[in-house]
Amino acid sequence: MHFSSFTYLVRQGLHSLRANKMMTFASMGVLTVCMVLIGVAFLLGVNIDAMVAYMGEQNETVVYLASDLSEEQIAAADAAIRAMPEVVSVTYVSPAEVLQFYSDKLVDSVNLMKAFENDNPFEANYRVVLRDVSQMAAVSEKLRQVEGVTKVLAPLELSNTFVSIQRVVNIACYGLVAVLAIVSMVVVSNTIRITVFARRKEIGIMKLVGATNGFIRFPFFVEGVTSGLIAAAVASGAVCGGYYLVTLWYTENPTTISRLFGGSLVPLQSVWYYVVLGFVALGFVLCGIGTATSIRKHLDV
Amino acid sequence: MHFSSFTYLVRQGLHSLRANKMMTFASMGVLTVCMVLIGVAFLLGVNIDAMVAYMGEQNETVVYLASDLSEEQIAAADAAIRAMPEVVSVTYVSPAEVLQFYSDKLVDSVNLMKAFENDNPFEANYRVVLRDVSQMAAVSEKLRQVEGVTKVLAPLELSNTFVSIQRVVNIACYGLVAVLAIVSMVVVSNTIRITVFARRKEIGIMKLVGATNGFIRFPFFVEGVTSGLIAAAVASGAVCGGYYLVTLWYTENPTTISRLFGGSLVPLQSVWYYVVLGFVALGFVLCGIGTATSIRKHLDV
Amino acid sequence: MIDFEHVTKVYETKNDENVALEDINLHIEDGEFVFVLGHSGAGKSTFLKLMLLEEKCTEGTVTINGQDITHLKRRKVPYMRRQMGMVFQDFRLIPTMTAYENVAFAMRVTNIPTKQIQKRVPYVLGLVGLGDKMDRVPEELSGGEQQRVALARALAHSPKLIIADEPTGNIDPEMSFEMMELLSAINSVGVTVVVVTHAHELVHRFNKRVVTIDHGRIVSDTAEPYRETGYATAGAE
Amino acid sequence: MIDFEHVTKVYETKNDENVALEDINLHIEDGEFVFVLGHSGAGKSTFLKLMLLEEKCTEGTVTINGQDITHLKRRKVPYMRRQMGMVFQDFRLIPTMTAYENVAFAMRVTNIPTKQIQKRVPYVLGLVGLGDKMDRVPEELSGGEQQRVALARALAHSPKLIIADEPTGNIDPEMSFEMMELLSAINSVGVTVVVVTHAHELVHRFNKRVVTIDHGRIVSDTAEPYRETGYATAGAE
Ligand SMILES: Nc1ncnc2c1ncn2[C@@H]1O[C@H](COP(=O)(O)OP(=O)(O)OP(=O)(O)O)[C@@H](O)[C@H]1O
Ligand SMILES: Nc1ncnc2c1ncn2[C@@H]1O[C@H](COP(=O)(O)OP(=O)(O)OP(=O)(O)O)[C@@H](O)[C@H]1O
Ligand SMILES: [Mg+2]
Ligand SMILES: [Mg+2]
Repeated sequence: MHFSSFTYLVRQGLHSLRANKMMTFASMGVLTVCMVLIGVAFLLGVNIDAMVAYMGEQNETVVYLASDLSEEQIAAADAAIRAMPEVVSVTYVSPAEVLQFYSDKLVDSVNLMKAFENDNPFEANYRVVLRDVSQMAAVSEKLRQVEGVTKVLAPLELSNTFVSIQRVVNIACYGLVAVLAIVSMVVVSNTIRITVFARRKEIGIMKLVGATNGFIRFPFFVEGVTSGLIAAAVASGAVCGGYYLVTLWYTENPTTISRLFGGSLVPLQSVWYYVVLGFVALGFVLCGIGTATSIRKHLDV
Repeated sequence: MHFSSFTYLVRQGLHSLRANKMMTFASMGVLTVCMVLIGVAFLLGVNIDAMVAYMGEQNETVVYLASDLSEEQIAAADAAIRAMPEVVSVTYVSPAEVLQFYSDKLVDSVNLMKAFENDNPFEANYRVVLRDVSQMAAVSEKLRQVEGVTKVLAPLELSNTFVSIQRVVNIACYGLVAVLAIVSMVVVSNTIRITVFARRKEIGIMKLVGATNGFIRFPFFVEGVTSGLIAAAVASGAVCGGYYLVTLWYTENPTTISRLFGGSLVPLQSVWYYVVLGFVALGFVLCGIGTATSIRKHLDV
Repeated sequence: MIDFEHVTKVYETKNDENVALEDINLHIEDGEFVFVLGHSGAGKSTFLKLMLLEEKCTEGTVTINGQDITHLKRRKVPYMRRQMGMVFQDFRLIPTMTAYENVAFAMRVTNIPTKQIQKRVPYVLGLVGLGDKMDRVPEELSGGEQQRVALARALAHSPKLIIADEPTGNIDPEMSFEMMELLSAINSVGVTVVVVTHAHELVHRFNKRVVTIDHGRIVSDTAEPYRETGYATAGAE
Repeated sequence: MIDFEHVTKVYETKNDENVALEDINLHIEDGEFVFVLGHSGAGKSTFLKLMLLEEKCTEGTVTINGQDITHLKRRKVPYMRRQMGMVFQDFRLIPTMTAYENVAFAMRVTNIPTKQIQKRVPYVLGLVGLGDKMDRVPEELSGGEQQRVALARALAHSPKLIIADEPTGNIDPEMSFEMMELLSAINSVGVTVVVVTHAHELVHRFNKRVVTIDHGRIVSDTAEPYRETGYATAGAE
């Protein structure tokens, strides 16, 4: 292709964007709305994911040490546990603290404190928090191997449930994004098909005047890509702007539940590029390629 | 309008449905996809709602009776509690059972059973399950008024959290349905606008030949309604059929989580009419009125 | 009765203003047959479009049957149009309708009973020689055939006024003559006919009133039978 | 050099089959000027459409410049079309492009350098008398003006073969004559010209070869200068 042809065809595409204002506007609207929907679903997914992950961080495995260890042995066990890379934090709980905990719990029924005042039957233990709940089974096995450890109480059932909840949430959220993306493709490609259909006469004329398929397709492609990118820009603005306001509001209006999940949303800074890049890619692929392919069947003249 | 005109216009509408096959098909596709999306969101909402409600049914308020009551007094209190309309079930738990419960719980640490063998310090209590968690505060007040009751332990904080989770889930699900409905409106009305735009010349010709606006609009309306209803039929079939398969699969493949939520989905029988009616209404309103209104601006000839 | 009083039509385009008609004064009696001649771009079609209210005049008033159509209420426009039959220069057939349906549509609009439509449509299509092509959509007809469908549509509902914009531009001379005779016959039963044409030999033959427009102005008007003017025969020989 | 050998074209419509051309045999030499006459619906446009491959013939072969275009590979079709310039009966201007852009488009297609296009487009539009209306979209032009833009587009890229389907149907006789002279002048420098027309007085004047089609068959062909045949003058006089 000559360079002058290239610039001509690009200008041609931009020109017909303006010339078919109404159609451009309507199909761009459809695309923008679809993108916003996908964006919202994505941000929802990211946040639910983060919340679930936050809850996962609240896991606690209880490790009991034998009561007859020497100070060195305790220090060694302590060090060994703390050295594990999967472990986020380790808290030592003394027998007195355990007793206190249970007596607080049963304060309405019995006075445990008094019952065991002199003879505390509880054992000291370590509360170990794991980075990743799904590793709980493996890590508790490792903990059991540490010298001096007598018993490891890992909430394995809970962790299993949690892991499968996480999987479900993940599938649901990103599945939703995928479904919405597919829906958008259907909707946008149908919209494009209509707009191209409405211009089939124009395409036929071009063919009869001796234009090759590529010559006709290219301006349509430029037109499609441009409107796709405009839609991406508008949708990015709307989604990111809206999300920013939501994060602000969320942090400033804490509720019982929101506190339960860490109190703040995933900040805009760490997600905006996914959103923008996704939209640009979507706009490019859907509109550009969609337009270029849907004119194909009108090119048989 | 004459009757012959009426039938003519209806036939006219159906005719142009066929004559503009490609456009009809594309815009019907867009509508169908939007409807399916809304339907899926709705069914998701209904089920999450049901699951949350199921979890709400697991609530438990503990009511303690004074230990010095006569048998008649106990029977009276028992009857009073059971008579409350908000209460679903009442379970009597004897002091021995309470001791058993705690000693099971602490079996690894201390032998409570042995410690309190002869002198059980726990009190008997009633475990009351409420129909509606959100009434917990009111009901526990009522329970406190019952003669012989010394203490009511209602998990009020939990119930509050639960109620707000329920509200959030409700808002999220039906909000999603509403958002999708609005999105569909934008998308479908834009699609319709394009199809009408592509036929503006036809509309102009009709006007120049002396047709009144109503005369032109009516066949478009018929066309819109018909394609709306076809889309509704297709979407209803897809959503209800798909949902039926999902419910079957769900019941036949129980998982830890699904068991947590009652093990089965809301049956198709109790939701299909919402889906079908919703779709029909949507198809009618969106397509019929959408078409009729979007031709307006082309009628100024 | 058609009355143009000081009618001016200015088209506004992106770059310039374009005076298509300037200070037109014309009176056409009921039952007259008027040829409108003029160069390409002289303003003939604009002149016809003003009668149909397809375009609104910038200045002046157009009166048809005593009704000032320049100030007509919007919802009365369709009823005004039904009294006319227009053959458009570019035919303007509805592409999704067959020839039959196109003609029938113009009759439906005026609430003519179905029975009558079913009889009349084949009749008028027969008149223009398309009795055997009624079920074709415009795309499947030749240029001249499309033009004749447009003519049939204009006649179908028996309007009081027929306006034809170059109705024989795509038709061979023989058939053009037949079509013009058809219009003449319709005129002879009292219908007013206004025809824009470039077929000067037809104008010669039919000895009717000729209005010549040039650069948006009426430069000649023969209420008397057709006389040869300098312009009208310039290219005809 | 154009060759039609036993060419038949049958249109299939929903209800019936329609033989538009039947066993056409015709040879046109390079540099010839041929008028094609015939009744409305005779098959003239179909005849031209076969040369442009807008329609494919049902039987027979069409050869242009020694190339059998009926069996041309799909991707070679555009290059074949570029050697021609076609004026369509219904103009076929691109509605979103101005007159200038419409003409320029046909040149762009053939990879003519921008500089040359910028010079040539105003020139050809000037030739058809539209030098001052280049920036109007078709909708803002009169019927005859649109037709002249279509003519300008056909000339612009200096094709070897010009095919014109009633190129003066919407133009006044004076200007029609000018346009035909333009085509004649182009022909005189070696370009083959095939013109379908109903303007018999033009055919009279221009003393060229005349092919007459009737009901899909060639009923007369004068390789010699134009002679009056029974049909050709039937409606003209
Ligand atoms: N696409 C089509 N489908 C079916 N029939 C067609 C089609 N195009 C043309 N015809 C028919 O073929 C015949 C020849 O048509 P064609 O357009 O070649 O006529 P023409 O000689 O150009 O006539 P005119 O002078 O009216 O333009 C006509 O009877 C017409 O009805
Ligand atoms: N919509 C429009 N916008 C701008 N200018 C227009 C418009 N329509 C027509 N014109 C211009 O107005 C003038 C008169 O146009 P009109 O269509 O009335 O000519 P005409 O006499 O019918 O010509 P023809 O014989 O070529 O059809 C022309 O110069 C034309 O370019
Ligand atoms: Mg005109
Ligand atoms: Mg033709």
